[in-house]
Amino acid sequence: MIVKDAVCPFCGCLCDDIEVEVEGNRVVAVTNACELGTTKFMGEKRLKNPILRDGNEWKDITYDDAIRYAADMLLSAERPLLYGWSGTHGEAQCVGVHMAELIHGVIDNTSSVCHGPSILAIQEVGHPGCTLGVVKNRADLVIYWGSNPIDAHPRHLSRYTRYAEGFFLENAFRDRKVIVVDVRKTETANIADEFVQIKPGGDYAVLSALRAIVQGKTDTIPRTVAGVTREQLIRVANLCKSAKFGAVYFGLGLTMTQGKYKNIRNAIELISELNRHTKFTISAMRGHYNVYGSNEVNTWMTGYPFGIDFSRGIAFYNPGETTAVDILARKECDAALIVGSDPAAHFPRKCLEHLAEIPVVQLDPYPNATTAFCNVQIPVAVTGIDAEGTAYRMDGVPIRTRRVLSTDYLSDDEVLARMYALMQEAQRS
Amino acid sequence: MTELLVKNACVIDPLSGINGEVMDLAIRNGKIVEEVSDAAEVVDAHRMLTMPGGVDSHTHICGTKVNFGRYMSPEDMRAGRTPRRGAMHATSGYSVPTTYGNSYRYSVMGYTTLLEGAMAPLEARHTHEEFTYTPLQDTMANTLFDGNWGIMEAIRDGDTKRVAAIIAWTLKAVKGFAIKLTNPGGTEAWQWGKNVSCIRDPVPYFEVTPAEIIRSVVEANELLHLPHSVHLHCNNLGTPGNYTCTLGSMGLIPDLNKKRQTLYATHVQYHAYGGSGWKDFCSKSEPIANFVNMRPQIVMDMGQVMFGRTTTMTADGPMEFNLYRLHHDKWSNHDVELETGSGIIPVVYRRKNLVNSIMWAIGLELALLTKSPWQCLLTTDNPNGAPFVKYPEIIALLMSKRYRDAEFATIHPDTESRVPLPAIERELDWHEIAVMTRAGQTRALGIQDLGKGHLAPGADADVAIYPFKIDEVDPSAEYQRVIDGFSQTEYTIKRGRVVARRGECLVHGSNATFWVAPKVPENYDMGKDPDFIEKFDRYYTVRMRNYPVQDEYLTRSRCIETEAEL
Amino acid sequence: MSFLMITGRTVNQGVTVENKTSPEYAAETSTCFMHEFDMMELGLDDGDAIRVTGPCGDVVMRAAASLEVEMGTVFVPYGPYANHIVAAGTRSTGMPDFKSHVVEIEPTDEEPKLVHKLMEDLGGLAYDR
Amino acid sequence: MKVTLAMKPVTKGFIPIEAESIVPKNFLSGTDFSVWRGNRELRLDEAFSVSVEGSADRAEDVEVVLSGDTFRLKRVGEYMDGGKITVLGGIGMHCGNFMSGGTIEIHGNADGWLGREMAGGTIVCRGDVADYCASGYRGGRKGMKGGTVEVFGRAGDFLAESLAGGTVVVHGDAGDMTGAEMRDGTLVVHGNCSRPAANMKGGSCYVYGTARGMIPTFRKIGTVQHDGRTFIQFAGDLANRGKGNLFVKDYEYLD
Repeated sequence: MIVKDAVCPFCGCLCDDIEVEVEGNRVVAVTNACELGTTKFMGEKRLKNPILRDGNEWKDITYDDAIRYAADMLLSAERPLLYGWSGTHGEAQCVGVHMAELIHGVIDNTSSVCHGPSILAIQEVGHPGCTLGVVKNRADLVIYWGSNPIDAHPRHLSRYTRYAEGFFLENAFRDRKVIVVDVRKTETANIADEFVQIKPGGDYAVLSALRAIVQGKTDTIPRTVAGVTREQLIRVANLCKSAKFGAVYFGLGLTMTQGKYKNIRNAIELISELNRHTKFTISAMRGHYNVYGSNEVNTWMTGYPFGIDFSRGIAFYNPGETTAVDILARKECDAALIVGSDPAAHFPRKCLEHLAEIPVVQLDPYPNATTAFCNVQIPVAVTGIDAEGTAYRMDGVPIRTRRVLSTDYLSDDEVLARMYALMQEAQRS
Repeated sequence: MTELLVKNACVIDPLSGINGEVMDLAIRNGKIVEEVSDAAEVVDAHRMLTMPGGVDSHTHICGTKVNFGRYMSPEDMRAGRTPRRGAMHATSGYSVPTTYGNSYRYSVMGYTTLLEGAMAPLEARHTHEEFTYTPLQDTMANTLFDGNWGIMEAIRDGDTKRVAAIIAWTLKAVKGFAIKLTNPGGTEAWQWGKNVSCIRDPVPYFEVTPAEIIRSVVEANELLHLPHSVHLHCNNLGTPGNYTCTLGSMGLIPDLNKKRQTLYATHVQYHAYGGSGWKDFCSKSEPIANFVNMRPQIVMDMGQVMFGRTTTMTADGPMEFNLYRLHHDKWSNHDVELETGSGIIPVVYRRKNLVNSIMWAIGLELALLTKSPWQCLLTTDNPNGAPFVKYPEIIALLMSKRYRDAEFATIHPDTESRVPLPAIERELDWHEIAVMTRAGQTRALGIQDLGKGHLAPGADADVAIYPFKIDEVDPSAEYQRVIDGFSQTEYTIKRGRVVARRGECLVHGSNATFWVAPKVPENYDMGKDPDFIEKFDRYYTVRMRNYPVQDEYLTRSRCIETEAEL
Repeated sequence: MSFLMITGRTVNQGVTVENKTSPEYAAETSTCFMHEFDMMELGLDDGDAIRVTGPCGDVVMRAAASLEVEMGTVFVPYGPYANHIVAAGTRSTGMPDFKSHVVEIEPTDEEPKLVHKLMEDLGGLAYDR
Repeated sequence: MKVTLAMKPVTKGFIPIEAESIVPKNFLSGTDFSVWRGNRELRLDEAFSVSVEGSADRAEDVEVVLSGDTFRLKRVGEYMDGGKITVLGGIGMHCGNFMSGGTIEIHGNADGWLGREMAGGTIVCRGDVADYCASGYRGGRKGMKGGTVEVFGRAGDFLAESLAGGTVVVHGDAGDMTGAEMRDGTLVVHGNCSRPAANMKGGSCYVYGTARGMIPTFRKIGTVQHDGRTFIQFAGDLANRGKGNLFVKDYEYLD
């Protein structure tokens, strides 16, 4: 059987043109997907049933017992942390928010360690953006800033920019200029028409300089700014101003370096300034396939995109205080539920030391690094493979993933709904 | 079988011709019936004002841009936070509350049906997801066609039937309710950073004018026999002197429908400006209202501005950019491929600001100068002019000259020479308010036959009971009582259940979403049209098969099938 | 020698990220990409083990020459090895300094640990069925 | 009236306690109020040994003294409008938020967001302050609008972010993005700091030491004398059409 137009549940590109060949309820071939997506569709080695850590051993337990364990753990906690959410679909994220609200916990998603800083910047100055198709059809200038799509979003270039056909471009490959700005000469830099190499930590200064140059204030700019010559800055500013439609895609090169969200704020302010001259947009290269969805769901349900603390009943938001890394590193939580992410692989060690000290339940199809810190892990269906649900692409376009396999695994939202029901029952009595 | 009897209700139900009659309302299984058994639960209304549930025919509550308004405004969120309590979930926000915040606050004011004013088809799924979390109102979505490539190409080819066919396919695919045109042509031009100046200015590349878009889409709307008319946000919103453009747009509209208007012009306050710039900015509510008074084919809503902080959000991207250049605060913009766009900025309307004061006056003037309340409905274009929680104050302003004068004394002193408001004596009565807040909306939306907006047997039992008796309140003098009365119902009943009582929402509820599915002949089915399919595959970034909104997104689906004349 | 350590995504990291117990994932995320002159300075060949010491401790990785990194800078794919030495401070933004850590690098005879072992060192219990 | 609150030994890990009720005014009507540890409500005397000496009829005459392990205690002095709070040790996040009058004196270190969105009054911290001292809230509106914050130790990153009024003085070094987005008021750093006054619109920022990573979009005006020293004066931030003044002893670009 071949499933057409399947949706790839790997990165924020959320490519929806994947063909998956299934034989005997196994994926045997994947067409159109990149290497990352293909491997995900072909994934094996799933955990077969829930497991419980008993001293220095792992024991198999039933779903009922595992779900009960999780509900009890969350109900008795004084400051539970519900973290992850980017690797699951919106329906599950909604249950997660209701849970956090019910037990007065903290709910945070992986954007706090990817584009959380971008959100903080947007909250200061807004966000001139667009859907990916607008860029594909119009952009004659694309800038990748601190992002490396060849490694992180392999089809971004072919579906939306460098190699994509565009309605308003006669010969898209020739007529579209690509500028790459980075501290490393990445593979993406190799396919650029212009590469701007910045000294590490210098993005903010370069962005400020570009803003001034776009306004015509070139005199005060030093001869070099963070390793970039004034001549190159002026050339880049002119390329931007003379473009008919420019698009900036930025990545973690801006969010994870000094200044964090101030880098993105500066980039957005540059783009707002450029809109006085021509049309320009800027967008984040979101990582997980549904990390943007977790921001959307959290926002319509709580008012905030991530890092929401319900300890006092009302929603309190303060990234840096109510975000997972800070809470774990400061040992401020006493239980953790992990869904759709693997913090043990992606958080600094100090956070893991606290995870080792508190009860942890994880929902994940596979054994991963976080498994080692779990008291209970509950295997679930993989959204986009054996479960369907809503995911939001990096540009905010919501797409329903398709189910390509049928397995007996419960989906995240089914497991969470059962936990939530137990918790509601306990609170009533 | 569940039965409810509302006794001693002082009913104003304009669509049923009832005006202040004390009567009982019998309800069975969510519908109004002739009578119920003795076993029915009884609610005694004690002769309090009872009306069909409120209907908001133009509000922004769900979907991509609304959520982005929340996303970018943590400072707005902390202004209105409540914890989980009883059946109510936690809420946050003032001008763009969370979905639960919207739903509870509307319900407490007696509103039971809401129309989201602008939904981009590509992102429709998002709107429907948020509808699911708006549990206490029935919902429907205006669907944006202002910059639709397929439609502009069909118009250029002079093929109105193809325009209708594309609209039919899209509405059905995205489960939309009606056609919305926001700054027609302007949103496409904005994807190049440009705009159209008025209705005769051609759209870059497509070479069709806003006038042609409006005319063709209005005709297509009638070919499809849609319940609602075209819902138009005119070109040139917010610019001094734009009233001529508004009159020009309205002048394009023939009278094509016997049951309802042919054009719904939204938030007309923003389109009734005189002057050649901000220096001589003034009200042109009179020519607009006079024009509408002579044209039964046009219905408008106020788009009233109230003073204070709010967030503006619209599909009109270029207008938001201009606002950003005035305020230099946060600015978000979101263009949608092949379809439309949107923009968002926060604003503060100040009494001490002359332009803001004039805007405030214009909305009221439109309502007071339009003779028939059926032709000028009460809105703030929530949250653009003000958050909807200001509706009770607007009602009081319309009912009390004394209140208007008291407020007028607090605004910019130069306003007087720029607006006709101080000379207007008219005070609206309870019946007119009922028309402007439910009956008029219902007729304009064309949902009367679906059992909305009235209380005759067979109707959905959506009822609002306000905690005062109309014969004991003099709205002209006691305007504070009017404000308080409309701010919080004694009972809000939705589909036969009491959902809100004295400010508390009592049940979780689940809404129904209304959408249209026009039936078109095989040769007009765009799902099978090779040219349509090819363009879709080449220029959209979502596969055509993944575009339609699946049934899973509508918890309670109310599909309206129509027979298209193609 | 001191280096600026930048962490980031690689295709191989992405390909193996759903299978974190695999040797391929361990191999990819324990690779420290360096400029060849820096490697010469330290007397390193491709694949040699190095001890990388950061603000929060040290971890053993393997060096690999790369044309993408500048002298004085090293690049390590996201994962448990880099995170073993990254500080948890976020400057109150929620985001650690994943792309700006000064580390010391020296050759070593030790082998990189398995992911399991890293987790157990921090108090976890590996699951390897 | 003097109220002494000695923190009882912590029983449950490091879960922070939120104590916005600890404001001098509240003690005029007794000590019967709550604090919160995570999601659990505690009576004040469950968290503290409480002793009250003397009496008072106005907040100005109330001094609250906090002792013990108070570094996890958040929101002390929130919305305070008069009186005095003395913290003998360190204090947790959000101390003195929205404060409009009175004095807070901290003998140890203060955690993040000390004096956030403060409108008046005085905060003195004898130790170091963490990030976002005298800053605004997420969303980038006005930060501190009035009053005085004086820090004798070092300050973290984002010191006085979006400063809109009042005076902030740090005697030690400050971190990165010092005075970012400031629009009014005065910020003085006696030590060194990184990238001061980035994107500033207005106000005055003095750096008595070295400005590292100097933002390239400030225009050099010349040298001026201030406080008996010579400073180099800059105008900016030009990227933001800013009209602020930045005075530094010396500076280094990241060139």
